[in-house]
Amino acid sequence: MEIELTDSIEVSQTYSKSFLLGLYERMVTCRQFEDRVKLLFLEGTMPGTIHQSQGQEASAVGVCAALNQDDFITSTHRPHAHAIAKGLTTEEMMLELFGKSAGCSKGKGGSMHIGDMSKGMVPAIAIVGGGMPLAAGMALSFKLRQRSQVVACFFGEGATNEGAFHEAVNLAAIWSLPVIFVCENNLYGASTAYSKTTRVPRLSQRAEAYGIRGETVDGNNVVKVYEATRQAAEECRRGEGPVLLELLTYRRVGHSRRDPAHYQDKDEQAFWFGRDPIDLLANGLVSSGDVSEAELRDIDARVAQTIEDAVTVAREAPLPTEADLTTDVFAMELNR
Amino acid sequence: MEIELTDSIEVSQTYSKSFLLGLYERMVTCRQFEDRVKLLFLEGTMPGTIHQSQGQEASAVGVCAALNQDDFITSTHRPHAHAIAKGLTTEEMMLELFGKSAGCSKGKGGSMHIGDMSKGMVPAIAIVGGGMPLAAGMALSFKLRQRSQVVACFFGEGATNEGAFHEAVNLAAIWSLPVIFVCENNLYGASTAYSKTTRVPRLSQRAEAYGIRGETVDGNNVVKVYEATRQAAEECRRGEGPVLLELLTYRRVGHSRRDPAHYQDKDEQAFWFGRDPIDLLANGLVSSGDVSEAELRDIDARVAQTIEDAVTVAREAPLPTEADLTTDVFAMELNR
Amino acid sequence: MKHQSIVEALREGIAEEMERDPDVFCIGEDIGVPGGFGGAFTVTLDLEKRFPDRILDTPISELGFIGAAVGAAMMGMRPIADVQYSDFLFLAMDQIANNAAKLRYMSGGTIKVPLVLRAPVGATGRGSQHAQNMERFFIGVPGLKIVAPSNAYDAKGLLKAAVRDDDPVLIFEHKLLYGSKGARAESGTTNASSDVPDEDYVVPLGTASVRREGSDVTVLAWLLMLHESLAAASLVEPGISAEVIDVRSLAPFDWQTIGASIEKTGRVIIVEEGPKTGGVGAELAAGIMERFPDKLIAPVTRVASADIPVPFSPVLENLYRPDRQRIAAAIRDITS
Amino acid sequence: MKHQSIVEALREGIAEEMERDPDVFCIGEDIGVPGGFGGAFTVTLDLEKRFPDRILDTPISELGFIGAAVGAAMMGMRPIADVQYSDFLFLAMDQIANNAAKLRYMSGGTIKVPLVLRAPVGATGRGSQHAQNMERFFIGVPGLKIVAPSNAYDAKGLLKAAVRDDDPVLIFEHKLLYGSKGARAESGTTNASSDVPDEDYVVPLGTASVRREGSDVTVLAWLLMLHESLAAASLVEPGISAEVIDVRSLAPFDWQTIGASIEKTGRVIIVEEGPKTGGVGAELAAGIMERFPDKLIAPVTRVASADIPVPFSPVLENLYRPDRQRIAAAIRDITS
Ligand SMILES: Cc1ncc(C[n+]2csc(CCOP(=O)(O)OP(=O)(O)O)c2C)c(N)n1
Ligand SMILES: Cc1ncc(C[n+]2csc(CCOP(=O)(O)OP(=O)(O)O)c2C)c(N)n1
Ligand SMILES: [Mg+2]
Ligand SMILES: [Mg+2]
Repeated sequence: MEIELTDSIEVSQTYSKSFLLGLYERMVTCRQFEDRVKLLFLEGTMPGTIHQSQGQEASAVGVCAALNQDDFITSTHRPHAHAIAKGLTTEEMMLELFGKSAGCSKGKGGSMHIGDMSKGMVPAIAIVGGGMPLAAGMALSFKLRQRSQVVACFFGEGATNEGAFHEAVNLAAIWSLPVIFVCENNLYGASTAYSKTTRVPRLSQRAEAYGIRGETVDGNNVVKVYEATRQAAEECRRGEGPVLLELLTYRRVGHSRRDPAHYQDKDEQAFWFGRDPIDLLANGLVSSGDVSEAELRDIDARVAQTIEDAVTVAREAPLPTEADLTTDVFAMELNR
Repeated sequence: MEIELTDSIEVSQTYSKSFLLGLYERMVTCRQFEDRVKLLFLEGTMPGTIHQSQGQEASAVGVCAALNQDDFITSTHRPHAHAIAKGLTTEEMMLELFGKSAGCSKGKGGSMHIGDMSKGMVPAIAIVGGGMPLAAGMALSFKLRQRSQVVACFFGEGATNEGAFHEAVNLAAIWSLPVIFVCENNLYGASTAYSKTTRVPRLSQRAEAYGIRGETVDGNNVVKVYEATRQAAEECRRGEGPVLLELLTYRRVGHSRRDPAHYQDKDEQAFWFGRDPIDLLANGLVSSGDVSEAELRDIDARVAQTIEDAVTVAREAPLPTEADLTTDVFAMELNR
Repeated sequence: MKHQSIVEALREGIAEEMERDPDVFCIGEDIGVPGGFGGAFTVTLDLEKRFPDRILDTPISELGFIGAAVGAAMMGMRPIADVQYSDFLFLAMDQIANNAAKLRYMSGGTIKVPLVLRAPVGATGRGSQHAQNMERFFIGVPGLKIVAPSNAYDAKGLLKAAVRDDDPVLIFEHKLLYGSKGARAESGTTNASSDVPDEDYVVPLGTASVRREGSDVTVLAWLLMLHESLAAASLVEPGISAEVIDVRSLAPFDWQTIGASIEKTGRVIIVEEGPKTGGVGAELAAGIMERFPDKLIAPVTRVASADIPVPFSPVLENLYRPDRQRIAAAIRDITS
Repeated sequence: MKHQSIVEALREGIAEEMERDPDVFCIGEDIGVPGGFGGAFTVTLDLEKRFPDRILDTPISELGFIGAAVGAAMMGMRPIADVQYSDFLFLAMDQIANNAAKLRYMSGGTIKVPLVLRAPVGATGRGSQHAQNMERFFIGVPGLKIVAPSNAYDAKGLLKAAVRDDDPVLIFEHKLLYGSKGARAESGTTNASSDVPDEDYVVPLGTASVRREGSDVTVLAWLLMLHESLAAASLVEPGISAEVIDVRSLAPFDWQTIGASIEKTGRVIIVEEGPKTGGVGAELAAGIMERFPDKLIAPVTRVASADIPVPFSPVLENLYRPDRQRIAAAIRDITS
């Protein structure tokens, strides 16, 4: 299965300018959010650890653009872009990352568990593969209740070697559940190269082991990702799910925190760094003639302002107190 | 992948009469052992629960005939035939099933954990799929020590939906470990039909998801099983493992204890009951002209005697005592 | 009013809850196969005839289907997940402890996980891997509620309370108390049947129950050990007056009922099936010492199993499992 | 003699054992990738250069690779398995508790499982799923030995003892005590470095160590809490003389050393990171009451975390984790 990885995106007339600029804006929001967080982290202001996804914005944004508001996503230890793409505000996220009470999870979740059920995002599950059975079960609930919602379940290629992947995909398959299993293949699981962890050249081939449709897509081409997801979502809503999408992409940053990613191959880096998903779309937009450089820079600036505002709000917001420590454990307390 | 399921075995001149009669004798030993145990269980003499494999003898015997003495097998909750095929005596097994001190595991293991390391059989693992990572690790030890041993890892088709299957096969694959993954597909996992548990028509297809060779074989044809295993073992010894063998077979008895197996399809039963693995070989031997009915009956009688002797020994052997309760927990006791 | 076994009461309770609330469904292995078992101990037998779409037979994949149950619960469904033997929970512990128990906290209190998980415990002639008392592995996981019914009335009432509770509830049931009939009947059982009202009722989670009043010593037990403790209390009559409490709720403990009894007796014996070290009894003992130090006139003692894997041989299994004689001896000891 | 961090001492210990015995090998995720991390906390950094064939990087599949380690151990190898965060052990618990711990007993004492499993514990700003103190989940599994080193000398000595022991040994290490450097350094660490001899030595499994002599109260702690307890002991000086014991061996406990101290002081405080309910401290408290009732002049008390999932926000995490002030308060309480 040869996948075409092009250097540019042909922007077709199928899509409105505002739709495409929306994709651009969300990708830029992801990128700027991550870059800002990295800075905050390095300056020592931000607690905890972070897993960032600079370079992978097209998969988050392309997938979520194809979902409805009431569709759901599950996410991973690397969830910031997914969250932004699904509609979380950078403010509720930044508050959470600072551990503040007004964060999307009251500061109890943190970076690795970012989520907001009201926006259709389950708190990210940081156990590799751990969100996949959840996604199958969420989709099962949609089926049992005869809803037409779908779940897009994000995971890295490293997760495909976990038993949870196997069991969840198989369950979804036998019950034809509306799950889009979205494998973001960024070629590494932490420091370990994909090629060391399986003999299968394309992960979408694993779909055959479950009798479902699998497809590999250029994960840095946001339009291709959007189209593949839209098709998969339609199949799912028709009862023809699940679908396994493999999105080929690359992380431009370390696995976490200060990781310099010395294990990444230099040529590979050069290749992928030359295919930045935001640049690809920006170039496509500008060459199409419909969008000017200036319009893009305006968006960049607007996004930067939003994020700065979020940082300011988050820095100043109050911390949780001792009274918050033991709340939110149970929905129905039994005091004995 | 259409598999030919024939009504007879063509006995070729490739194999000596004594080799073929050996296969016959071991299959008959399995059958008679199981039948006798069933009786003991129903009469209330035998404790615990039992999982029997009448009808599946060709897979146990065919696989183990292709192994060397110092090769290993792992087994499951349904281990009696595997044990006999790998060389355990019916006496050490019967003693174990009666919970006697002289049993192969001093009465501490029981039916579901039958094994004897000196004969190359790990105590059976009764957690479905639980023996598979062990098998990968045993094979890893052979590779690290540059031995030419192989492991044949038995499991049912039901186990292939467990995460343990996925993780173990993948590990064995990336390290090219000498494991023959032997899937005994008897069409049911407990009461649940195979077709309800996966969309894949042939389980050997799952081999592709790991980039290894898979093959489906008539599991009631002991010669075919032997040949497929011998080839797989050779590949493994050459460093070309692992291999996934799917052996199509059928259980002529309930899943456990008194289960009447009402969930088995009647036509399916008729088809498979007409292809009894022992009959298939017996008929092949007799029609080849080299073996007389009388010779087979002699073997049957000799086996019956051995098993009766085992029962007698086992009934009369001493039980463990309180002194045995807490021994064998640690190899190196730390008394604090 | 009718007299029912635990199995009958559970079955009726499940059916009534399914009638009452379309969001309730059952999920597990071999729970609803026509001609099959109705779960390993017949609890759900024939329910698939009444609720064809809500009794979901799964492949053998505990991590997957229990995770799926968590996912469905998160979306507002009320799954009753069935694991054939509680020993298999080790395979699903990640989904239970890392997801089900934590999702509410991690989400800042926005998620409810109304999951019910039923799991049979106890040594019953099946060897080490189908015999464990798994309660101990869950009481140290904040976010879970745990109950363990010792009679039919409680079984139904606790099940209903669990289904209607908005938090994950684990129900540990005992194989020897079920009263399963037919091919799946156990030997060596204890009668735990009781009168069960015709009207709807619940037994509140979090409550213990005094089963026998006494003044000299408090015996704390649950499941099978409750019955042995009651028998032991009779054995020491009339010399010693033992109060026997069915702990019944293992998370949280009902400290009020327990404390009131200790106030009377000043002496406590905790009886537990399972190795003494690291059991539920440890927390009871420590908690009692912390909460009621001034009421104790003797150190709390534990009667439990040896620190060994569960042995197969019935003679050893009986030595492993505490019985009325050993409990009676401990009662005599502490009161002498 | 040299002064080393725990990470350095462990790394040297592993290397020395690998030099000494060709059967020793390391297995885990990201443990030996050139340019990578040397495990999540750099313990095995660069060891792949010295032992290219015996540092095995695995796919992300804890059930698989830990099961494989058990299988290799069964065949006489001495694997050192590394799990990046102990929280992931939930995924492998079946292989640890059902196989590693039981294989010897189930085989009637014919199998040895010389497995070493290293697992980092503790809350460190990562939220609920990378923070748990998993010790509690294993002390109730007969067949396992468990240690938890709080300084570099012990880390190396216990590691060596573990590698040379013929039984499965779990080593729990603390993220904040490692002294990891570079990109994988932690913030908020405690210095646990110590002098480490140049000669070969072991610290025997099963032994506790008195770290500070005192006569008024015995404080039992391990890992990070040992350090906080020592600090607390200084805080209450000179008014109160606290003896601080590094429990160090969690299975089995060193009752001799603990008992000798209680003989002197008559008062015990157990300090544990992790929810109070169902912790290791429960077994210590119960065991002390059973063994030394006459020596106690006050009820045993526990200082532990709240019964909640680990919160992300540093302010909450600090409230969750016991510290020197809370311990000092408990010391003052029990001696007043
Ligand atoms: C069960 C489990 N094992 C290991 C880890 C540690 N870990 C966190 S992220 C990661 C790599 C994940 O790789 P992949 O699935 O490809 O996702 P990516 O990080 O590339 O987005 C690892 C090993 C974990 N969080 N959970
Ligand atoms: C992990 C686990 N889940 C469930 C069971 C209960 N169980 C025992 S045998 C069995 C069916 C196994 O089916 P298969 O793998 O096809 O083997 P077969 O019994 O057909 O030989 C089940 C569900 C178990 N022992 N272990
Ligand atoms: Mg990846
Ligand atoms: Mg089967």
